[in-house]
Amino acid sequence: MDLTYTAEEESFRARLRAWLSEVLPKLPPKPAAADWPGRRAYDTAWQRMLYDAGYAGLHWPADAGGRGATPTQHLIFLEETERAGAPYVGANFVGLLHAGPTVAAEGTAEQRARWLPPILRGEEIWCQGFSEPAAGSDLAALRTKAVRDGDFYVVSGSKLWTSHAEVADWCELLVRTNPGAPRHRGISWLAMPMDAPGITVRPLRTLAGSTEFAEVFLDEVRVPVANRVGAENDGWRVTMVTLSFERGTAFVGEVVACHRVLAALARTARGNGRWDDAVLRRRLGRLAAEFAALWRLTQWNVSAAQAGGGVPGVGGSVFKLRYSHARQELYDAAAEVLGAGALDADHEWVADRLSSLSYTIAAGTSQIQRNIVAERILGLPKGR
Amino acid sequence: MDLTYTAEEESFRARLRAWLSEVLPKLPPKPAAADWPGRRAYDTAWQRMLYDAGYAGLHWPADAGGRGATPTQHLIFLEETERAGAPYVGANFVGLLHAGPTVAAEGTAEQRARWLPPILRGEEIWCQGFSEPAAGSDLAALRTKAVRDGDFYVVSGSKLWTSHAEVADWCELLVRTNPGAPRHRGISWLAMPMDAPGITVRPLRTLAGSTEFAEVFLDEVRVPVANRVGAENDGWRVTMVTLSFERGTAFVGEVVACHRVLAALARTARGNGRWDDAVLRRRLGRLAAEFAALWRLTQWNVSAAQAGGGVPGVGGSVFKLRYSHARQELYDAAAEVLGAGALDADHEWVADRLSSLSYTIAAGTSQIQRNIVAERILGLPKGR
Amino acid sequence: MDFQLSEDQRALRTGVRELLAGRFPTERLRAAVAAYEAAGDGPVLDRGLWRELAGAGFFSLLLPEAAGGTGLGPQEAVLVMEEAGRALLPGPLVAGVLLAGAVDGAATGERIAGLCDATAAPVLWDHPADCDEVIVVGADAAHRYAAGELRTAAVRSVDPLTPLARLLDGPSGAPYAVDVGRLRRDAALLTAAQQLGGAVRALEAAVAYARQREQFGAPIGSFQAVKHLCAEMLVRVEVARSAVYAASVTGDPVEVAGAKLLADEAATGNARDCLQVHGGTGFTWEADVHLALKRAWLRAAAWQTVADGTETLAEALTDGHIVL
Amino acid sequence: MDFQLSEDQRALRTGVRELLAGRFPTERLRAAVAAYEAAGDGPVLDRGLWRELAGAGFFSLLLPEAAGGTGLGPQEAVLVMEEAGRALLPGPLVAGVLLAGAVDGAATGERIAGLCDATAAPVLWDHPADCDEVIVVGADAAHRYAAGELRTAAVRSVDPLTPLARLLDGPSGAPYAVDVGRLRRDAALLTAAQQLGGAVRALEAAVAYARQREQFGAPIGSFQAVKHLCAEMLVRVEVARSAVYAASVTGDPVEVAGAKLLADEAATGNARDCLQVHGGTGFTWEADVHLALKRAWLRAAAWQTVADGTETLAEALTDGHIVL
Repeated sequence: MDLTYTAEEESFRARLRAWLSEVLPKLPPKPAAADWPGRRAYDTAWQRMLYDAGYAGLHWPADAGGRGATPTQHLIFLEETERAGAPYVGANFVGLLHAGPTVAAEGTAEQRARWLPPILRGEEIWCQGFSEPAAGSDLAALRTKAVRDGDFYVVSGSKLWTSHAEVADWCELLVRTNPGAPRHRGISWLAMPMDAPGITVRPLRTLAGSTEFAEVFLDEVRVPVANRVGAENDGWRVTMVTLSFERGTAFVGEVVACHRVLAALARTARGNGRWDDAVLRRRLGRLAAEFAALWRLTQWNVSAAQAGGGVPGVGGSVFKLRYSHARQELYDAAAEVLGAGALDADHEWVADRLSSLSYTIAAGTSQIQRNIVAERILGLPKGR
Repeated sequence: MDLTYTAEEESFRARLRAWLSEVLPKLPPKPAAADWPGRRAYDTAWQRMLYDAGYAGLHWPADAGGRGATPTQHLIFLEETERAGAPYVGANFVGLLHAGPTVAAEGTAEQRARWLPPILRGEEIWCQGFSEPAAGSDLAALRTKAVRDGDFYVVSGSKLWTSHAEVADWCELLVRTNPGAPRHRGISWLAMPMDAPGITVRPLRTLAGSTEFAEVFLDEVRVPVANRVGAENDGWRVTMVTLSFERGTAFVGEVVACHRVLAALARTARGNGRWDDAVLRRRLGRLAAEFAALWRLTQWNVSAAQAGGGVPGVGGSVFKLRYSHARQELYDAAAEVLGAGALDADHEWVADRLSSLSYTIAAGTSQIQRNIVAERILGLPKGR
Repeated sequence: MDFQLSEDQRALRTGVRELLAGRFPTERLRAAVAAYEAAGDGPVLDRGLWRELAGAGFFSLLLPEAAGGTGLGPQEAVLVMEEAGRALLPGPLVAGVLLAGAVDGAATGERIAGLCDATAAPVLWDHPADCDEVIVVGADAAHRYAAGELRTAAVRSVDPLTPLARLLDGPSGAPYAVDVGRLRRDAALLTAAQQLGGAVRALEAAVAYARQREQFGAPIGSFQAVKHLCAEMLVRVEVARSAVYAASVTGDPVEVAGAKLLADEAATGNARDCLQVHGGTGFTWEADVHLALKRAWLRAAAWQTVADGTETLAEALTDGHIVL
Repeated sequence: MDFQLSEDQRALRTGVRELLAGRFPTERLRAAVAAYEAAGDGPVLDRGLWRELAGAGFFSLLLPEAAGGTGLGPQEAVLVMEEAGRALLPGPLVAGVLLAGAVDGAATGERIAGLCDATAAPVLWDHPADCDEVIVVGADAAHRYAAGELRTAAVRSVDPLTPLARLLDGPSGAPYAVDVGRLRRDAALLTAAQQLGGAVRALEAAVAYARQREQFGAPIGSFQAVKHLCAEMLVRVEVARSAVYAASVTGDPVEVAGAKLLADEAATGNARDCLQVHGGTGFTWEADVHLALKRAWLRAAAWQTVADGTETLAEALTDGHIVL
């Protein structure tokens, strides 16, 4: 068990820090939250800077245009960019972290050549069309259908919780190509151009008041068969293979951010006198233990992935269960620190508190995660 | 909504108090916990005193030899006896609170005449033979079988968690009389004399180190058919009818006792300095709110029963869920008050802490209670 | 002892529930949200609705009949506030009930009075642009202000049905002669009653959704994980209800403290669990699930915090002040 | 960075696990319980087993090779203590490891040394009749006593594998020169490691029972209510494990404080949930489920309480002492 970084890792970190300290001060101001074209431009410009500096697709394999970095290097990258306050992956998220790796793993040579370089250079943005109104926790219940018509699929249905749909060039889309087959066996994965006729994007307002997501309505959208990745009706496997690429780095930036918020809570509480409340103070102390342990668990998972064993705990379900709960507790504690000030929606912590409400729901509710842990790790029987 | 007691209720309370203050000082010393014959003698002597003073079977209907008291009077009785430190119902529990009411409701005139008066006079003790090793939460899975042989049932099997089996005269026994019928339809209710040949009682040691319960092994025990209450194969209904007699008074004494313990915790914490710990102090304050509310909920349920509507929350499942959890929290708080002293098994609170571990398990686990609440009160679908 | 609703109380509850279902259905709830978002710092309350509520006796509950009131008591006020909480009815309702006898026109709904807890930090005033008058209540004394007399800073409220402003000055102006302890106790009790109603709303919404929403080929309410969340929501409601109703009967300040504590827990806990049962749907603005949570947060911060409530109760424990 | 067990560490863990499975199986566990119950205030430890453990290197883990030790470090000590905790091995193990270099015969198991935390109230000494020597550790200083030198009062221990006595006198006798802060830190770390092992034991027992026990026609482990209890038990284990292992690597006292806190939570929480999964069966003495809970309580009270741990961590938050 070694928690020190190798000389190579430390030199990677040092180069990255030097580069960040050089480029970050020159960044343009952040666009407003509702300015989607502005956000796209800002996020893709940052991706282009990463590309030019050799950091684009850090964790992608070299033969996909990436840098083939180790999970530890990826951890260092995410840790340092978060600490330095660098832009988030933002609009590049789906391309870099899901659609791109899917194409890299399962696409043909042509598909890789067409789609991967623009992602790395920040030229094309992807969004994700997986969830549907009736297919949330139960994703395999998806109904959006694709009917073959010559060299095209004709796609109709609707998708939910699609980020960046307004400004995306492509959508990685799960569709039902064989309604007669067992649920998991009739699904295909398509790359849908977002400028195709028949696509309507409706912003979806969240309880935080913002419109970070959209609904996407598909009315006989024609998608070339050549845009299918993997075999017809094999889309479920294609998607799951990619999801299993988790190398333990999914929450690196977020855990670093939580530590920063926690330290700020302590400072604020010292300042406004609430630190004298032993109940609140020890609650913050308890959270310090929690996030320290979650950082160590992150390092454990990253090391396991690096050793080739994959991430323990079925690709991070164990981590996500604890982290999502801890993050909600963090913002409940923030509300205690703020007192009545926690009713001010303009306070950053209040906005983040609202966002944190989704953590036990999005990307698999805690209930679903507990099923996964119990059945796939502990081997408890399926069924009830 | 009226929380004051009527003049009649107050006079009932005053008479009871006067009687208790007169008789309690004259009681003999309590027998040791392991002295079962002594405990039987002590408990039945107390029952005889209640009988002579007109308090026996307070809540039983008059035509069963009881006093036909209202639920409120029963609440007052339980509250005052607990406050005064009177003996617990002890060995008379099953007779007075379950087997007796079952016979009263479902027995023939002969059965009532035979079994009820000795219960009220403290002459005969009953125990309960319901649970089995493979039938705990799922009581209807019971396997103890009774085969008809002329005027007798020949009973073989084993029962678990039977209190006072060593000193009981009778056992209310659930047996399977029709193995071919659906689970709930092949069960009968028998009164088994505990001196019948073929009965072996083995004390069952609990995690608290005591032997409050026993296993009862039945090897071809002959029970007269005349001892069956209700029709053959109708025992499940017979038992459930009795269980539904809950009038909200099940935990009156326990809630009063919890209040007393809580006040003692506060006094002790003041004395040993732990009261200065705001975390512990507020935890005790929180528990004060909890037990005050549970007392009010008790009064609510008793009033509802008195108004004829039965106890809300499916006969107390709602109450039990909260109470059993609160009582465990109470003793966890006690451990905090005691500090390292919580490791001394001879301390009353430590022994009670161990006993309290059964509260979320016995008489229906919290998991089963939540199913009941969700399905029978909230109307959520059965099934998974 | 008869700790059950009387016939009249049952009828009152049913009447209020029906009144609110008719006068403040979901469309008007949403209109109220939109009004806040459109208002900037301006008024948002529907004065017509306010007068209708007054006409139905909402604000004259505690006024003696001689003063034009209904002559009812805290028990009835608590039942009405519970229903208001269940409907997520916006506005300074607690002030409406408690100041009906003190502020001209408050009982009839012609004028709107506000109450503001000055022991909070920061001091927040709800519905500042709607109030014609406001009583600012400190720990020991209260002061009375006409609208516009107070310097305030705008606050964007987390609850889109309750605009807020922050008071910039300490207490000054006309003293308002009142038993402050009693006023604070009553405000806490009526706030607790609204929290109870909010907890009921969240429970009902969760159960309705769990019955109807299907995943994995079955209603999600058939899965134990969802079932047990709902069961615990009901437990919170029933425990809080006993505490709030009993506190309305006894008026004991320690019992009120406990009731507020448990009602706050029920309201926030149930709103959180309701959101969890709704999954992604609950995270949308349109689903209205968030409104109960935000209102619960707002009310939990008013008139008694968890810290204050638990300290009050702890002190009572050693005082020998026995609620039971 | 390579935060995984090395080959040698894996082999050590397997070796210790197998050793304990052979030398301290369930029958010996039960014999140890019976020994305590029969002993009155007398000794209960199996000296033969103790020497066997010493022979396997249990107590010389942290001794340099020059001093006859294995020359291993805190990481290995933590792995061994985890396995000991998983086996519910009784005895003053922490003292055995930490005092092997200071007390003659401790490393070889010929003599048994004890450690006693004098900051607790009351001050409890475990295995008093078994120890040949004991170090009593206060907040700033430690004292050394031979067996029989200390006045004690008998205490009936809640943990039937760990006899206790209460110290009657304050610190006196021969001072023991040691870095007390370091000793306390190491004792907390090794105790945390045992708690981690206890949490693992409870998880394994719960899962095994949930797979095998049938009710309502199915293994209870197929019901979500049971499934989700077990899942959260695993989560507690994994989080505590990361914290304990990392603390053994860094030796940072704040990280040790966090590890002890999380391991205590995992051990007590898992033992409680294991009992709940077992239902009535778990409530019996014979099922052994209670042993893990009682031991968890005992260890949670030793070397760092929740209050002390959370205060240490809170202080570190404002000190800018960043663990991450």
